Amino acid sequence: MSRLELRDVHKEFSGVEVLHGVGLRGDAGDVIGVVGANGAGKSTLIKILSGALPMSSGAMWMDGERVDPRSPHDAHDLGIRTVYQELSLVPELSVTENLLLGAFPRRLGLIDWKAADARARELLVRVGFGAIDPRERAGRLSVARQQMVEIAKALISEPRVLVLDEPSAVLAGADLEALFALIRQLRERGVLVIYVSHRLPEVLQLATSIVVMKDGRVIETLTPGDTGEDELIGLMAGRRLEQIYPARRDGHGQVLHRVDGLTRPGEFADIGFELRAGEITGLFGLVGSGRSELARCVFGAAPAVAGKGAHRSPAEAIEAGMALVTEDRARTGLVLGMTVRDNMSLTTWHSTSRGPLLDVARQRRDVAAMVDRLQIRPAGCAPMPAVHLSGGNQQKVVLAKWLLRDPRVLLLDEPTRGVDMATRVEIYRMVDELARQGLAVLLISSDLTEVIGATDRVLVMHQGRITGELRSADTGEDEVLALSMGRPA
Amino acid sequence: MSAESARAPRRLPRLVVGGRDLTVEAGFTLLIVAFVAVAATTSDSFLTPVNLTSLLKQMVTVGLLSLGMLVVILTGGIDLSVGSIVAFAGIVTAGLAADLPIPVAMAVGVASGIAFGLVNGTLVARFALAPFVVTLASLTTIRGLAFVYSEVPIAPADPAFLDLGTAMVGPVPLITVIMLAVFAVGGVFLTRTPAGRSIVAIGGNAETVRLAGINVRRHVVAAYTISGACAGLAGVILASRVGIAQPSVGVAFELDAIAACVIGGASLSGGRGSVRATLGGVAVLVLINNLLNLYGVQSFWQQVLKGLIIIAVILVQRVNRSRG
Amino acid sequence: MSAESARAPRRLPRLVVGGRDLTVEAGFTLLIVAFVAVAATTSDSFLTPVNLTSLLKQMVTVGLLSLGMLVVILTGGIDLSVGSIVAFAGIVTAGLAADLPIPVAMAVGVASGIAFGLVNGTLVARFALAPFVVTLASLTTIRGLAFVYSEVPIAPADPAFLDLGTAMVGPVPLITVIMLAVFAVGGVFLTRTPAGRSIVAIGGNAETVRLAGINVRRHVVAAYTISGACAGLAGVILASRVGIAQPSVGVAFELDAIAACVIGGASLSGGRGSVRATLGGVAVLVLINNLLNLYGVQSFWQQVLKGLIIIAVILVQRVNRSRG
Amino acid sequence: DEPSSGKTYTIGVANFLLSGPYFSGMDAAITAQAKTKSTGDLTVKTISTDANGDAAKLAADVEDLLSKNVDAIIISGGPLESAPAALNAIKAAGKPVVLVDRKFATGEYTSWIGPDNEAIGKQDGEFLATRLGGKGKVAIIKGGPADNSIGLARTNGLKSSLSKAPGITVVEAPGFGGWSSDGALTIMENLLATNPDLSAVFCENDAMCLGAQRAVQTAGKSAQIVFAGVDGQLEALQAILTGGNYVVTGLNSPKVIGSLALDRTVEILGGASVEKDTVVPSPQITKDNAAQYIDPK
Ligand SMILES: Nc1ncnc2c1ncn2[C@@H]1O[C@H](COP(=O)(O)OP(=O)(O)OP(=O)(O)O)[C@@H](O)[C@H]1O
Ligand SMILES: Nc1ncnc2c1ncn2[C@@H]1O[C@H](COP(=O)(O)OP(=O)(O)OP(=O)(O)O)[C@@H](O)[C@H]1O
Ligand SMILES: [Mg+2]
Ligand SMILES: [Mg+2]
Repeated sequence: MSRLELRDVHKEFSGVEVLHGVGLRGDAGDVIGVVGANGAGKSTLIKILSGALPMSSGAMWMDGERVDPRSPHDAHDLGIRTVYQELSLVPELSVTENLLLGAFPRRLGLIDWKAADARARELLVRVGFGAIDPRERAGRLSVARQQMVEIAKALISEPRVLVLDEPSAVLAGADLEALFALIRQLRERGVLVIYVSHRLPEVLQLATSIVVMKDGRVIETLTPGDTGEDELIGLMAGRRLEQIYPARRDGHGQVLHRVDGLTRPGEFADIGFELRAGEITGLFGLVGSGRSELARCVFGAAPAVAGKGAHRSPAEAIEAGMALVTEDRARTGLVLGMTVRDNMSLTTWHSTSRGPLLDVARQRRDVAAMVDRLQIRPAGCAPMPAVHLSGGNQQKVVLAKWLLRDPRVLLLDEPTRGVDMATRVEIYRMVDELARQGLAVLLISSDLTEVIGATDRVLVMHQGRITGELRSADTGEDEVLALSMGRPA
Repeated sequence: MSAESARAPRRLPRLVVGGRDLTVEAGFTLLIVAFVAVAATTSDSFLTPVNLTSLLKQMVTVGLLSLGMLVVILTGGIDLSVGSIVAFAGIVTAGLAADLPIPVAMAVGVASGIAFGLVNGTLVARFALAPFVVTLASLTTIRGLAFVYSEVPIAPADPAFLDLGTAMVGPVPLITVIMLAVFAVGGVFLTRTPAGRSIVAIGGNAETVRLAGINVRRHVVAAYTISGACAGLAGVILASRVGIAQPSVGVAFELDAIAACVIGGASLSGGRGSVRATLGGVAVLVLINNLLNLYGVQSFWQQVLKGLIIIAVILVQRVNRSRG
Repeated sequence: MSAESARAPRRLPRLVVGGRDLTVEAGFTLLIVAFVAVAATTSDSFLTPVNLTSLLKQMVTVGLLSLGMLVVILTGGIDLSVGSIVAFAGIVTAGLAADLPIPVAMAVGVASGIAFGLVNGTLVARFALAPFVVTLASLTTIRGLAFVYSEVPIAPADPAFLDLGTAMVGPVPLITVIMLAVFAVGGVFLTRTPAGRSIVAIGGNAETVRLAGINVRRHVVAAYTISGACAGLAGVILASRVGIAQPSVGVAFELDAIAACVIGGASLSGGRGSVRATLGGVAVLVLINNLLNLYGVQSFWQQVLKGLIIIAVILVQRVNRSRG
Repeated sequence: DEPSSGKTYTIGVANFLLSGPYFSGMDAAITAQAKTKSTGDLTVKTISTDANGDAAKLAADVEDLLSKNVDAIIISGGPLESAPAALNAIKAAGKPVVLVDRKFATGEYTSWIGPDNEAIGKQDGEFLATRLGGKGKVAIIKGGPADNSIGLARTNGLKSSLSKAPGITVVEAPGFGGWSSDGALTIMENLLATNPDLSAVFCENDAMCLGAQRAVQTAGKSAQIVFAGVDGQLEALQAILTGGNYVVTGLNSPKVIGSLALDRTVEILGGASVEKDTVVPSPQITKDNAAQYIDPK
């Protein structure tokens, strides 16, 4: 008798079917890895089994009993807890409140805040995220910390099924280790874990079985021991990927942007680096090391206090040929309610208008070309609201928006977060091509392999300072990681 | 709004023509056709030229205010001061008409609306103040200024003052033509110009727009200025139509304007709203009043029914919208 | 609002006591102290017992409405119908006072507010309609119902009807004590109960709250019901205080209530707002009126100045808030 | 605190609502009359307050005036029907209170000076009945909620005289004109659609008649429909004087009422015994006598 079983699940949105009869089964103590390209239907499947979306047809059993969670509340009662792909904390509330919402300890009918804080702290420590202050407002935490709070929230009471949709996308280093340790613990206690991720090595390492989804169907169920990354990628993409990272570039050109002594107290200090034409510079650091703030500051989105090399406003930066792909696409990358077409052309509205009017024909052409070039799915997405796209495809829309500006200096903050392997390869290839055309690229990433593999040079930050610069070809993950923790390489 | 997002999406068929989703517009057309059909078959007076002309005229004030309001609402703001601007623009125009050529006086009236809009917009955008309170405060201040300008109503002696309000273009009142022209321009502005698209995008996500290098503040100021201009124009037209300008006119006009936008599907949190559907919302509001009057519903019951009908209308519209 | 988020955050010192951020509250205290100091030194009449008592009384209606409004605003909604509920509750209470014991009549008045709030909340939460239009429609309907109940004002013959409005608790009017008690309960509700926290969270992110397994709709309904109850109570108290209930009372009361919340730092998109700061907002509004009267500012100039002062106050408050 | 040997009266003027020409005119008339009265050893001062339409604030204003130790209070109650709390406070302080315009339905007062609204309506009705030769259709445009009982009195007066002419039918516009020209314009437009055969329109005040007249003119029916209003607003008087279709109004002058009220208050303070209720006559104004009521400003 399996802990959880779904059979023949169909789901349609506005008459378009996106899940065509999906099945899933797992026993207590299993870790089911779910992999698949962007838009394959992973998140949709997960929302259905956690009661957030109704299925169009299909059936679900838990421990041999037919169940039908019609709301997240129902799912909670069944012991199903979910960490969704998009961050969904209430930013105005404290970490404690976000964790205990709906389950506050009470005394005389009133919330006992002391007990609540204590319980939150205890929970955070138990799941290995003790560094987070439970009284901090959730909105003030970095994205990674918020993700950790999300995970902790799902563990407030011991679940029978824990669903994690891309939990590791924003985690790195010790945080990632803490997550893995947590999952192993849960396994031992008989929790069924469903783990969705684009980071295949993680899936191979953690999962007891791997489900491969493609175009709304489960096309394979594999055992990690019998398969490898290449095979998975091949199954997902429907073809073999020859090589993940393009060959390194050489013969870097002139300096296109120089930063010197850039400082903002509390965030970063005395930052200096150069971005050269034809070169991809990686920027690695642990959560909160200040990379994102630095990039925003260089782009003019946040003020610097001292130093050179920061634009005064995004408009000025763009005028100078700079582009910034931010790390949080929902909050700073997209206007979710607007169409894909509008989102992509946001940066070019003013520069490509004819007289007072937008050049609609050109806009349509440009957008269609980008959808094609970046293989954004579904192919007819241009008039769709961006919010209806899967996470990875949303990321591509953001990238497209900037590519339409023909930038000279490209700042990419976690550009592959939530992006499937095939698309990642596509993005690496594109960034490489852009570099070869003479662009200077700064690639901020929390993915060690990527930050070394896809770049020519790696800058490492620790607590707001650059602690090292390494040639990607000559360095290894250990060395970068050590620098990022403030230890000499 | 909060609860809206909490609902599971429904799946109903949508009307998509040439890549444009016209479900809401089609719903409106149906709704209005239904209203008109009911009215025409149950009341002898409805389809008379007199009534149709007055319907067209009655749409003008609330129509102009709604268009300006829509632009502001799209940015995620609100403009409560429009009713007071109507009063101020009207009384100033009527007052100046004694000394200045009437077109000049009218231009000054519209300009006063623009000036107030500029102030509203600047306070909202540059000083990052909450639009609701800024425009509530300016509602109070501008109303006071209208009374300071003249405590008593002003009726310009020159009969030419009435021309704007009475002229006809064929069978259609000139002021209705003006309003429709403003809607047409507004529609093109919001869908086909960079500034208009930026305003819509700002309401969706101002930070994303800022990071795209677009000057958010300037566009927000522009939105309030447009609303002020529309209100100023509405005030001038109203004064000309009535032939007398009162400093007390326009109380609660803002509520009707907002209602027209929301009935038309605009979201008060910004980023969503349509010019055509707003015109539909205006038509619905004016039709409700007209029908209640034609049927001779007694005044207090008119209020009771008006509220209930508005609820019914937005229930119908919601079904349309939720086909998302 | 949109432009607010577009500003780079400032970093100014904050006042944190025992883990609570009291900067906004402290700003208010300072602001009110400044108002009072100026008033006391420049006007002989300000610090008189009569004036202070009437200040305390004047806070009651807008205070009660503001508290209810705050609860609704925290969910991300708005309640425009409160002024009409004040009228309805008052006129029904006065009407029933002829036949029923006065406390029973008053209870019915409050209950009518609760009933209207329940309807508002249900329409917003269950049918996912825009709060602005729902409550605008119910504003119209409830006002109509008040007039249907009685076209003319009702002044109950029994002098005991006035007791509630005139009784004193030591030097403080009973109705002020009631209002403060409601604020105290409201404060505890919003900060110390699961339902209150859920309401705040819904305004912050309704979807998250839904996903946390909390019944969003029920809490939204509760919020509007609380607002209705507060408005009903305010209507009963107002009728007793004045001795006569008018069906026309309360027009535009909602605007003052919303202003008090926003001056107190509440965000109209929900999730942010403080009970204490709202009380501060109420005090500021009442003080502004009082001072303009004490200085004998002419009535239309009062309006002009009132708007300007409100802008000044929110400018000061923004500086406080932006220290975020 | 007055050094002179003479007497000083301080009179509080509590206004319910100042925004509106009628009420601000009343307040101005009272203050102006106080200046006129201050001669020789009598000084009359006034302190005005504006409750801005808030009945509770009116009560507070009265308390405030009492705390400033005024000798008497004049209440311009505007659309308010009664103010028991305010009247109680004045009674407790033992001060005289004079009501202007509005006679409160309940409570004790010393004296009231105001118009007889029903009589004005009657007067208009009689004029219309004669003018229409006893037949035709007369529409009534009502002001609405904010001041309903005054309007009711005027309309009832009109109906009572029209009911004596069996050939005349009366239609009430279903909606409210909101006492304003623009509101009545819309109401009139709707009326013209449902009742194309109107021969006269009565409005509960002149401001509405001016708007309604505009709608009729635009519809090209000026020759068919005549207007009767109430108040004596300047623009209405001018319209009547031209001899067009605005044929009659009844004077309800805040100037007259205000100055009479100040006089009355001073008399009371001087110890005279006075009439309790005084109806100020509201002369009928037509083309023949309109000129004499137009204020040379
Ligand atoms: N609310 C919606 N309305 C319409 N289509 C939707 C909606 N939500 C998802 N879809 C579509 O359903 C498909 C599956 O999306 P889903 O988010 O499940 O993909 P995913 O496998 O999680 O992808 P990713 O790896 O990018 O997160 C996509 O084509 C997406 O565009
Ligand atoms: N909105 C915010 N308010 C206050 N502090 C913040 C905010 N966002 C980030 N910080 C803090 O600023 C510092 C730098 O954060 P930043 O996001 O730049 O780091 P990062 O290296 O990009 O890490 P991450 O992986 O979290 O993006 C951290 O200490 C972080 O906690
Ligand atoms: Mg997904
Ligand atoms: Mg970052």
